[in-house]
Amino acid sequence: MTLERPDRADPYLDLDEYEPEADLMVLNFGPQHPSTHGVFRVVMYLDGETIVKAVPYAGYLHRGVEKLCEKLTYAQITPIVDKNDYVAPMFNEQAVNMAFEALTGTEVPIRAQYIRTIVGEIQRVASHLLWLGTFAMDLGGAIGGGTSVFMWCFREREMILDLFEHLTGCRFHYNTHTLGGNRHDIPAGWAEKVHATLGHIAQRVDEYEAILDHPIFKARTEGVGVISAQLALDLGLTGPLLRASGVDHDLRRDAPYNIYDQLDVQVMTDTGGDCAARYRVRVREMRESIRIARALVDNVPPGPICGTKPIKLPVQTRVKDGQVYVALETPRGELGTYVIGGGDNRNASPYRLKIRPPSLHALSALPYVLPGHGVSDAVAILGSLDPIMGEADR
Amino acid sequence: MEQLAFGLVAAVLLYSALRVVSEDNLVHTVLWLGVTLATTAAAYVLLHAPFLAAIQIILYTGGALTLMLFGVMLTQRVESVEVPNAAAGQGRAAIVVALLFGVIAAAVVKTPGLPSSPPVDVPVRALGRSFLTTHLLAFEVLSVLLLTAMVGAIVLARKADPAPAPTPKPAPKAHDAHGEAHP
Amino acid sequence: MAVDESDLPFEHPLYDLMAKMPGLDLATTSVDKLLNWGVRNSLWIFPMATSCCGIEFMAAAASRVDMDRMGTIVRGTPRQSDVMVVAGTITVKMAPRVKRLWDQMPEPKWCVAMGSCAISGDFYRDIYSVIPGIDTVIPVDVYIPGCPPNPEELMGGMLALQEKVALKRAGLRVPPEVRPETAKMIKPRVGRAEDPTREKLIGHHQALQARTLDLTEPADLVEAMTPKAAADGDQEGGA
Amino acid sequence: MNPWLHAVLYSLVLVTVLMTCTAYATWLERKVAGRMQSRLGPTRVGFAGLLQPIADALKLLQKEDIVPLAADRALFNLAPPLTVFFALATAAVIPFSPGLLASDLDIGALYVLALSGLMVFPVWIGSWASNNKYALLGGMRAVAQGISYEIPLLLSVTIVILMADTMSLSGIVQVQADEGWFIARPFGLGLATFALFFVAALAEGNRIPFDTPEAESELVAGPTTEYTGMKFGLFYMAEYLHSIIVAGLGAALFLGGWDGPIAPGLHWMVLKTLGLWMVMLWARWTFLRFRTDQMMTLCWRYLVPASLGLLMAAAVWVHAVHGVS
Amino acid sequence: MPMATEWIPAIVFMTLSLGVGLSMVVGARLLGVRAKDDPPTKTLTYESGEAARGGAWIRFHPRYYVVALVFVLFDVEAVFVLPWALNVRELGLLAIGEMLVFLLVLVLGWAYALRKGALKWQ
Amino acid sequence: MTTAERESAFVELLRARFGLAEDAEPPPEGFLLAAEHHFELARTLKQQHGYVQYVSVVASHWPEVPAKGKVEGDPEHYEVATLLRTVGPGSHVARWRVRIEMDGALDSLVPLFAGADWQEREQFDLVGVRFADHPDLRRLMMPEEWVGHPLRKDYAIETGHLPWR
Repeated sequence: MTLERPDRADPYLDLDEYEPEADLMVLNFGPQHPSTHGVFRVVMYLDGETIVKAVPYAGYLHRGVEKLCEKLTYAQITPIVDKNDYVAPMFNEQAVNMAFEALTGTEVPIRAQYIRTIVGEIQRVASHLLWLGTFAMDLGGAIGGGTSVFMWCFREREMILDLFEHLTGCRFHYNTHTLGGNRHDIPAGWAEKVHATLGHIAQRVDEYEAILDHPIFKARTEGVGVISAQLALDLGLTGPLLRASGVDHDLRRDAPYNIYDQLDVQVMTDTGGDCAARYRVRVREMRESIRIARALVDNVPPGPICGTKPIKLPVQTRVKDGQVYVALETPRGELGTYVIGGGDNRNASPYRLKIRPPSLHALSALPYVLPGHGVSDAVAILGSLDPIMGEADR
Repeated sequence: MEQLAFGLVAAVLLYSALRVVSEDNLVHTVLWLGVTLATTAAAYVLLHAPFLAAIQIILYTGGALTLMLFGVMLTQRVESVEVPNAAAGQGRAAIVVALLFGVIAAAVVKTPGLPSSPPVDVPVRALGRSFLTTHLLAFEVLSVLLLTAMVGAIVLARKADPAPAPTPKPAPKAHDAHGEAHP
Repeated sequence: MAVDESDLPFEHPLYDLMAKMPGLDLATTSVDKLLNWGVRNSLWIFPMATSCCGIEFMAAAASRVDMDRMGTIVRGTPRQSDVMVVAGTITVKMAPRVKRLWDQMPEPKWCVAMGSCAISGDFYRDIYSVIPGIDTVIPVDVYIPGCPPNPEELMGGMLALQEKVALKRAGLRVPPEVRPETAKMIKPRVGRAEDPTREKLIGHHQALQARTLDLTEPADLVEAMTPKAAADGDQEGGA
Repeated sequence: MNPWLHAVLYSLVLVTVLMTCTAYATWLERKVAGRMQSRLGPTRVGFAGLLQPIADALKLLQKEDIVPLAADRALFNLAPPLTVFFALATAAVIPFSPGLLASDLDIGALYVLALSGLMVFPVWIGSWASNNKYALLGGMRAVAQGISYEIPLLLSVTIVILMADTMSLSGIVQVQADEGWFIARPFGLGLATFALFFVAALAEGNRIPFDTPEAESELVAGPTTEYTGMKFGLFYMAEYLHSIIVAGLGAALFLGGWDGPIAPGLHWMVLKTLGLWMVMLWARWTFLRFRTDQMMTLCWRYLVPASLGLLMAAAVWVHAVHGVS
Repeated sequence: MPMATEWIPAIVFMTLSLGVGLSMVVGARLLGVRAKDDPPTKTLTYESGEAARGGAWIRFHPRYYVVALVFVLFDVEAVFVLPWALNVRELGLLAIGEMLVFLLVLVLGWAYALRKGALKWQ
Repeated sequence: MTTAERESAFVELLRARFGLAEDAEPPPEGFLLAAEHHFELARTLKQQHGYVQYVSVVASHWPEVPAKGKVEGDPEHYEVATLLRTVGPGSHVARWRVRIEMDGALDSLVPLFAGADWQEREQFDLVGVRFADHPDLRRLMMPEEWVGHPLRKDYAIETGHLPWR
């Protein structure tokens, strides 16, 4: 069987075989560049302004988190992985803690599961808001309409950070999930605040849609950076990227964790697989997350928020040997944690902890998608992939 | 005053023209040509032909210069042109230039009353009127000329078929085996 | 009173000229004040935003804190910036690039280390791939602690930088905050780039990486000078 | 008075006023943009940040001047002052009020077009001389865009000339004062021509949504990527100057220039210029950016034929109303 | 005969505007600081912090050339339109008809260029 | 199909064709297969069982365990776990491990899944395990000239300042 691959460019293109109309220009795009969303580098071979071949280089933010986790105890890992996906830290914490809970067989109380779900959904809104702002800035430039959308999105995101600050006392890196539950219970008056904030943001999302619903935005996004469903699956793309390519797959519904099996999560899909589809999917997901969070926040059942006793020393948490893989759906897709138990310090540290970063998979799509597009489109495509380098490089 | 200005413009004109032929760098050559053309426009202003000066700027300095710049950028090596033997052909060129100069000088001398007649403003209106009435045929033929130029340029400049985005080439061995040929 | 410029990384020709001229030397201070006022109030930022702190940096530029109030513009190219804000972890792979970008900024320039990763490497500081603080590579003027610092703290750091600019140009040294015991406490186990003990303490490779930040590969110069050599010599250079 | 003395004095005043306006245009832009983005803009330097442009200029003057090793040194240094020259020289023929203009040329409209058409050259020279890939891509885009939109711009001004039957800018304004503003010409002729002019002028001035040459998010800073200090400041200044002058030109060509009731002519001209400039600013902070190919398509596929059609329509209209025979 | 007087202010103005730019450059030269030590990387080409691979002065794409060519042709046309515009009132339909024919021929070329994709950018 | 049904079908497949013992229960570490089954299993899963989504590959380094008394010694080796997923409701992750000797190489999955390219490069970079027939096996995270593979157990980092040591 030979599968024809019309849906993707050849990432291993031999440039000696390519006949350009002009000299190939080797353009370094990154690692420091206004629109690489962190430190990421793509070397583009340009024929005129058309990309012939794109060679991405990752690893400019490789902080050795996995090695560090082998030296830390289970309780100490949570605040470290916060820094991985620094746009949605709640999910990082939850991912590793779910893995450790699976290793130890810890039950998470229902109230903690509710809290985890609610903060996750609110965090998803915040993450998508930040994406929308930066994506608009990629399209509109630092001096231009894009910046306006960026500023507005950040204004709304700050409101969500205020919510979290109220809940956890931290603005950015929360360290609120712990083995067997949560560290912070819902404070008084928080539910009303959530309603007020999310209600406000829901209106704003409509506003953004109205602002971005104009011909230039459509011209810049429609048909740009098409990722076919086949390519998306092969590359392991997940989350909004996969759903924008028309694959109906969402871990919240298909492999439920927390209390998602009791919820009716609408999975937002779109056809087309281009930047416009990815934009639409994310905006709809924002609405859906707002709906879920608002529906849940009034119905949190009473009970304890942590299934384990508070530990006095980090080394007290020990887990058995074994290997687990736990995945959850972050704003960027499937964030998996693969843990091999039984490491240093008499089983107080994992032997090996591997984080499956959705952003790295997303970035690996670039050499397949970029060729044939111009430099302007490259910016739009890179932005639409929503990569977070802290997570991709770890 | 007028004499002084004219002398200045003529000096710049001559100098820039000299630089055009003596410059090694092709881009510099074109830019010096731009100076030459712009100075010519200044000379037109001094000769009471401001409309012609504006046309000179728009058409030659703006249009033709861009064309030349882009033409230069199509050549392989931009930053310097290696002329193997700079002295070659200079003698022949001198003869041709001298002949040309002779012809022009003769024309100037032969034209009656030129040195003394004061420059006269030609109204733009009259210019337009002349090609719309007297020289109508030439005017309309010009459009055909422009059409021919455009079509010809496009045919010559474009390759037979514009190379599209790189088509997927057969991937390396390991890549398209797809499991079948795998040991 | 002439301002002592001996420890500034740049010299000021006009200023020297004025100081030498009798009668004008009195004006130097006021001229310097004026010029300095301009520099202080127009600090354009080159964001070296790598990780979490970069998000807070963006938040500081956004509407709630709005750093534009004090006249900062964020420029994408080092050539037009005055302040490099290093926001986030710098790895050994990134550090040479940071150094190069820092070099490419025109004098007078300042560096702000934002967040604990940029200051000391934070808990990554002993990791094989992370530089233990950006001050091992480039001189830092203002440290803004936090993980990440709030946008307000960044704004405060920028204001502190303004003060520092004013003091330094007025000839007043900013005394280093010497507290030996603290220095010992916060001193990372991995030495700074110039620390001779570094090699012993960490893996050989990291030391190698950290010390070979000198980017003067002759190949770069040659390439930049002669496009031909690069176009022909580079195997991907084209047809 | 000696015409030379008069010219020198008047030009000095005009240049000073224009440069001050340019400086404060940056301030105004930052304030207005701030308000549009629910923030404040400069507030800390002087009252409401009014001294911000001065601080910026002082800072830029002091910055070290770096010429890249690979650059073409002479051209690299030449480009910035040349940009300001082409941007500023255009202002010579803009009529501010009856009798208040530097030089009332017979071919005033053409003079503006010729000089503003040359604006792309210093930008291109600067970008090429930098020997920087971002800069050069930006420079090529700037030239391609500049020359493409030159055609609709030229034709839209031709329509105005057709309607006014003169090429002198003060003459054009006078005709409008007598017969009504050109923007109000019937059948939408005036409005369509104005729209054409405005779009083409935005593109010529590299303003959003047509700012592909600068494209902060793609080409870092476009043609000015390698420029430091005041040289960059000159590019920056030229951009603002150009936008102000284009706004003034638009006011003179379509909005009746100094024509207006009650207040003196100069006030009206300034008001109209400012209004038009604010519209440009509004567009800038609202729209996203076109892609280069989309811009070229817009120009060659739609604007060029539209301007040709408009030209013929205007000719028929002029013949019907003003025809002599 | 002396130079037309209306050009005097224009020339003065142009000189002055050139002076503005030059004086700023000179001022920056005077006021600007000089670095005491120059790291060799300072004057290298900026390319996102990487060492540039290959220069920027390369052979460019022919499409730029085609666009410039079409522009020049339309420029020539526009130049003829200008004097025509001042004659429409007197010559009336005759002038309009003549220009219509002129433009129609040109539009043919435009349509050809469009169909051949000569004005496409990517 | 629910996740549980997919799980049992997966176990059945392993038993039938890929050398899993009939009575072997799913161990907590996941199934350990022989390296020669690796590519064929992935191909079968992708083409016949709907495991179309590439999830991840996890390599780990296991240093030598010297024989001591009754405890059996174990030479130094790598272990590579591969994860594939079905999409849609009842999504299931197929997960198996393969043991690779220090000088051995595992068949690359790049011909099947384009996404394996970067993941395998990362594991090669950080752990050091080699993948046969990988089209472009370079370092991904570390600089090209880096020596050593940081995630190996013999690659020490200084953690002296951490308080519990």
